[in-house]
Amino acid sequence: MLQKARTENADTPQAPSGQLVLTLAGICKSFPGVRALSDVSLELYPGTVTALIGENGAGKSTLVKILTGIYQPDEGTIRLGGREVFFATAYDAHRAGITAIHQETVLFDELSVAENIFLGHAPRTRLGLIDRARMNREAGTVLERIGAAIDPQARLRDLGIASKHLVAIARALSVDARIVIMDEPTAALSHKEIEELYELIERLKAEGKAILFISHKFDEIFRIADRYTVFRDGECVGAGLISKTNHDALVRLMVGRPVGQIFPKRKAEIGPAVLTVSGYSHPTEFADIGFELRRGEILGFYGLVGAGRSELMQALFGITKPSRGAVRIDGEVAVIRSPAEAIRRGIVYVPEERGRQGAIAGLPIFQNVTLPSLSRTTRHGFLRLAEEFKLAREYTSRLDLRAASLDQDVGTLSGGNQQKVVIAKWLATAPKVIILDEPTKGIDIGSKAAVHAFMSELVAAGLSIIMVSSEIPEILGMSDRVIVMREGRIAAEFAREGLDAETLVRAAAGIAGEMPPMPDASTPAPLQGP
Amino acid sequence: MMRLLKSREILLAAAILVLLAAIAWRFPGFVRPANLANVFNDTAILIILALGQMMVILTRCIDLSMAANLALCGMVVAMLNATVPGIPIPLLILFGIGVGALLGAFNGILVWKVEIPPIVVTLGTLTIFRGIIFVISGGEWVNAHQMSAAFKALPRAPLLGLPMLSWIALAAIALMALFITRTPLGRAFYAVGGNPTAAVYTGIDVGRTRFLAFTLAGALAGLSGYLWVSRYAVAYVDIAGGFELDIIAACVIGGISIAGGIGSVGGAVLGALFFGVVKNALPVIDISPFWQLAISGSAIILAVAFNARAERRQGRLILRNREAAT
Amino acid sequence: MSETTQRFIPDRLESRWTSLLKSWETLLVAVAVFVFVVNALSSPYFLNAWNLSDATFNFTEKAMIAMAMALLIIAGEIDLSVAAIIALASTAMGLALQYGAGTPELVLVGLFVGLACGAFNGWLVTGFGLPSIVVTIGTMSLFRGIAYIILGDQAFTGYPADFAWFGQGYVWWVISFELVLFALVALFFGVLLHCTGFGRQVYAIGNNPTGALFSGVRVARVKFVLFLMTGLMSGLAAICLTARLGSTRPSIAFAWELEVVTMVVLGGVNILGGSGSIPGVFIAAIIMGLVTFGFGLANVPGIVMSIFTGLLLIAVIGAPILWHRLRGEKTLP
Amino acid sequence: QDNVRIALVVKALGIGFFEAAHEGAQEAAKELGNVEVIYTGPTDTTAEGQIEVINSLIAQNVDAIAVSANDTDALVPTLKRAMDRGITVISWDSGVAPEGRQMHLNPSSNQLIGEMCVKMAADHLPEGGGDVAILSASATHTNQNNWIAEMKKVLPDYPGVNLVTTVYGDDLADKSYREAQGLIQSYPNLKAIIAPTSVGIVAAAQAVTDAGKIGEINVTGLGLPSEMAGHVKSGASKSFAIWNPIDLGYAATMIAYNLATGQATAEPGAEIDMGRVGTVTLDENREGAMAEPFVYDASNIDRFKDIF
Ligand SMILES: Nc1ncnc2c1ncn2[C@@H]1O[C@H](COP(=O)(O)OP(=O)(O)OP(=O)(O)O)[C@@H](O)[C@H]1O
Ligand SMILES: Nc1ncnc2c1ncn2[C@@H]1O[C@H](COP(=O)(O)OP(=O)(O)OP(=O)(O)O)[C@@H](O)[C@H]1O
Ligand SMILES: [Mg+2]
Ligand SMILES: [Mg+2]
Repeated sequence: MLQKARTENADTPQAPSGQLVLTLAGICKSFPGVRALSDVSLELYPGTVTALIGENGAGKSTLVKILTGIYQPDEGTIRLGGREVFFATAYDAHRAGITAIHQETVLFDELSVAENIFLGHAPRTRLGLIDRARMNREAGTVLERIGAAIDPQARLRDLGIASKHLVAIARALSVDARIVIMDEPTAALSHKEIEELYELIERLKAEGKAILFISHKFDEIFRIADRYTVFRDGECVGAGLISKTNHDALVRLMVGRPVGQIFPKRKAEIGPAVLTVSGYSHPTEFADIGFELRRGEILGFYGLVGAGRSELMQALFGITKPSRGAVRIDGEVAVIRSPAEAIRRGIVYVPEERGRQGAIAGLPIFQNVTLPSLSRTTRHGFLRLAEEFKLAREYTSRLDLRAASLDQDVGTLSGGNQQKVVIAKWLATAPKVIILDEPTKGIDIGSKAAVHAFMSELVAAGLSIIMVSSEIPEILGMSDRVIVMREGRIAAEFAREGLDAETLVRAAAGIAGEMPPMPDASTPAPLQGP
Repeated sequence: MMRLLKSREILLAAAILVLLAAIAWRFPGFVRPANLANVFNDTAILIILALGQMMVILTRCIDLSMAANLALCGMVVAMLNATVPGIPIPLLILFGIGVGALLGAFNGILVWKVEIPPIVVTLGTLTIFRGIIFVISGGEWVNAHQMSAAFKALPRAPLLGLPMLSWIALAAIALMALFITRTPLGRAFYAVGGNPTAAVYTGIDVGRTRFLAFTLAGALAGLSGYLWVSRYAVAYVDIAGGFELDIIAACVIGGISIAGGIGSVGGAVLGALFFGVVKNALPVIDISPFWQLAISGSAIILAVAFNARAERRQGRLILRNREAAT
Repeated sequence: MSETTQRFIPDRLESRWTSLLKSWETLLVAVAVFVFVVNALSSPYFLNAWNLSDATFNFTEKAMIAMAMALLIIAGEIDLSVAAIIALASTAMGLALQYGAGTPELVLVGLFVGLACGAFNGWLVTGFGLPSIVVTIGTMSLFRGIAYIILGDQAFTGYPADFAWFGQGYVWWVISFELVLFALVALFFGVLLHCTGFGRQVYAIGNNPTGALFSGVRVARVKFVLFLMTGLMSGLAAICLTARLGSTRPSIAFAWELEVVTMVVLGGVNILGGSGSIPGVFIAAIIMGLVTFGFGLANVPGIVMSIFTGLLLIAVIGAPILWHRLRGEKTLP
Repeated sequence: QDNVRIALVVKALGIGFFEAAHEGAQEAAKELGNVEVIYTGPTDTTAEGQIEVINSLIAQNVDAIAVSANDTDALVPTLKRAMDRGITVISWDSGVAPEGRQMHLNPSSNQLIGEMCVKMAADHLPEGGGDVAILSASATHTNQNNWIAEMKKVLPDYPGVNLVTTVYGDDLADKSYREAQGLIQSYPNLKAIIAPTSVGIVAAAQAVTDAGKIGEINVTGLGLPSEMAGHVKSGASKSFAIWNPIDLGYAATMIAYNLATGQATAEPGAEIDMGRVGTVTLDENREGAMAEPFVYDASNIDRFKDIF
């Protein structure tokens, strides 16, 4: 049932000239107002990792959805091993041997880990009932294979975010597929898990699978991919062997222009403390947090996924209630009970979960942007549309948003462009302190540079930034100071000068360098809450 | 996690026991086994309907038309029995179930193929079904004397000390438990309600699953239709009027999340029983009938608040070594 | 290949008039005109100012509640206890009458009880984070139950003559007070929803409550206010209905909640929250009034009429979806 | 000559009793010749529903409205408006407050009905009397409440009858059934249930049958022969009473016709012709009674069960 090494068709990855597994030709797909894919072609070879890269909204995820039967192409053909196929549903694609780790989590909180992995293809008893024992056993095997220590009988909702991602990966690998698609699989994983994923990909390659790998992280593309295909604005603008290209060339293909400096940190004048936090604690999520943020400073927060950074930031923003501690803004004690109050005091938070906490799908772009600033765009409580469009245009154009119109539903934008709308929304409130939680997660390299440049601009203009990030280069490149959190506490604080990646990782993982236990509960969570 | 899963049902069972104890204090006769069996028998139809509604709610839908469906099926079998008394009762029951399934499928088709929100569909069919009863019956009642003896006897027939009605409910509970926990379709209900987008990605046809949930719920409503009219020995347009909200209340008291994806057969049954005990006990312990409505309303609110408390997420508990927290 | 990637993004793709023409409200107006014409052709009694005026009494009270309910449903909540609030408010007015209250006091009592019930619903929903559909199924029994406890098998009668004006009076010629009140209520809610920041927040909450919270919208407070307003409108409807009936029974306004919800949904409000408009609900109220009146003139039994209301609901909601489908615009999960 | 259009407005459509009344109205119409009967009513027994129906009748400018009201007071304003527009308004069966109608036709006098109910219960009590309970319809039904009041008035004349409680089944079969069940369990000494409602009496008889208490508890009250035939045969109900609903519909139509065509005026003391049923004399409240209730038992049930 599980993957046995299928040596019979395991061509060596260095010679992908073998039989094509999958050929896409002339694929077109339109959504109302958007041409997501036009005349796209793609080839996948056995035992080969093909990287698919492109800016946000280039059409990568759309292609994945077409390959997995979730969308149907308007035009074009899909050939599997030379035979033309049509996938009417996800089940068809699944049966044809295509499996995918999607960009969105495809999981069910109320079901057990094993059920999540085997939903739709669970082993049955002779009576046609689900064979639970076998299902749990096999789930255990798959999880082991990807090196995840997760109890197959645990309920998914009791797992941490990283473990959930591992379950999603296990789900994709639970079928004997010829083609494995990974849409930004490392976005939510920490250092250690990413390393394990790379090893897994190597093994899959050795087994002769064809792998389509989507990522915005260039370092990993160069590390694991053999071939590449670049999309720009729904078109295929280039393809070839990774070994025959380099970083700059790829970026140029992708963006259509050379990208400037990646971390254009400008020297900003560091002023007096704007935000002072002391003895800040929460009953269960973080304790004894104390730090100072100064005017014109970028303060980086590093930590492993689930270290409690987001919880802390959300408390500062008035979402969760802290139990103890004080916050001072410009030296004045501030009690922040709600986001509305935080905004009034000049603190804003760009959340990590874009879909749920950030963008408001269903509302047009301009209304998303003006939502926190309604007091400025209304007069006596009445809306003034012209003002709203003006404000929205001003900030979205600074972030180079790609959209058909300003009254387009935000939900129809690609992930990266949604993030731009969310950032624009906060900038429009003219804040003093911006908390950016994973600001460039899932953002393409061009926009990333734009966001970074923008951050520099902001601090130069006298704002202060707290940047939560799990990406070491970003932390190192952008921060003036770095605070490392571990298990809800501040583990270390570093100045930027002389800081290196290894120090950071060690601090985040625990001094001795040994890896801490996974911070999520794969063991049963205690019944009683606070 | 087994503990967590079970705790909600255990809490509810405890609440029911406390309730029974309180009633026993005022009226000891109420907790005699014979009377408790009676209460169960009285709640049997609500239980069957709650099981149907549970499936629908699990898929993040809602069926407001179940009571009207019941009434229509009840009228159809009663009229059939009155005009052709010779039809064997099992056949008649099957026919009722079939009609119910058909009506449920009509809801389901509108939800699946036309993608109208379920609450709107069933708000519409609720009135349509009632109207159809009026049209086919001409507004006339089918009374006890028009029904055949066998027709009325079945739910009352005792077997091992319990009436058939109770046995039918018990069988429905057992089959449903097996179906929900051990079949792919049963699990698909949870998937579809828990995360519909993800369900599409896993190859589950969300619409079709919902359609099946509605159809099965309709079938159960059809069964209840026969049980209802034979038990109360009368069929008319308004039977079980307003019952749709009772069914939903029972499910919600049983911890079935109205947002879909959460709930269990045990919960649905206990929720219905809770409701049944409250409704049955009031007249028995001689509380003024004018208090009934207010008391059952408060019970719903309390039960829901209680459930929500139990279900509230306890945070992520990042700080595990709390001794260091001081 | 073009060096500058700064693109211009237009405000809108189509003009506001085009989108208005394609809107739900246009469809509803067409349906309303159709129903009006059919009625006028099929009954000689239809085109009569007094009769049309009488017909408005059939829906004005429900429609007032529907206006507030529309906002509540757009915000992703629902209130099934509105009819029970009417019963409780009416009972409270009757009680006040027993203690010698005059017309102004009666009105105040009605409005206050409506507000209080709304506050109770709002408190349960926002304070405890309970799902409103369930909470209000509970309070529906509770509120009406209290009315039953107070009144039992009795009735309050003998409301003062000037109080009756709220339910039976005319402002000008055939234009009744209730109709004027309804128009004012509709205007108020229309402006509130479509022209103010508050209305914008209502839409935001309906589309994504978490996102709205993270955007600084005081979600709980907005929802609480919406429950208050729905309660207040129920209190207002209770005043009109009590004045119109001249008496209070605990069974007053029985089962109105589903009719109010039907009206709101027919008006194009998405039952799942996030979209809808007051003009839509306004026209839907009128359509329902016209349909009931038309069938009434033909002496069609109410229950047969309900078949058509049900079909109308499904058809009006389903038709545009099917139409989009046929044009190949597949909706995505 | 134009047809006289008489609207017979009932509490709710679909109730056997009112269907029978409709039959009587048709009979009267046929007899009178130039009468068109509009039989209508709301879907469920609410005052608001009846008001909607009456509004549309006013709009059609009918000649007369004869209504069996769901609420004594709530219909008054609407019916007043009907009278203002020149429509003859009478109530029958279940009345409207005097200012809302020209006259009211009681099926029988409330006093007679109340007495009859208690008498039927007392007749079949065992030696030494016993507990008796009332199972009524909705707490808001005028006529039910009047009858219960009359029953309570005559209780002192029947020392054996110990009235323990009144419960309400809302004219819903299941609720009435459950209420009856509650009575049986709460009052071990219960000997009779009086249900002055056709829905309640059937449900109570069924509950007694299911509890195996036939012979022990007697169900009586007001019911329809067609619906009660089985229970009389089984012994769950020894006897029950009802007036003839066909006659009632017939009489109401006759009166409405006579008033609408000016052949009679509704004023205290007036005698109004009701065709084959006789004449009715109005009291100072402009109310009159049609006839005495008729008692049905095993001896005569078969004759009537197919009629209504
Ligand atoms: N359901 C949809 N309805 C309308 N437009 C859509 C839909 N899904 C995608 N699009 C549009 O199609 C284009 C391609 O989106 P897609 O999600 O494939 O981008 P992507 O390359 O995966 O971007 P990212 O790197 O941000 O994930 C975008 O312009 C997006 O707005
Ligand atoms: N077990 C979980 N279930 C649901 N959501 C989770 C879980 N774990 C983490 N999350 C979500 O992921 C986010 C990360 O939470 P947290 O603040 O604890 O970690 P962090 O240190 O910020 O890590 P990171 O931001 O890198 O994920 C939170 O917003 C939280 O909602
Ligand atoms: Mg993507
Ligand atoms: Mg985080």
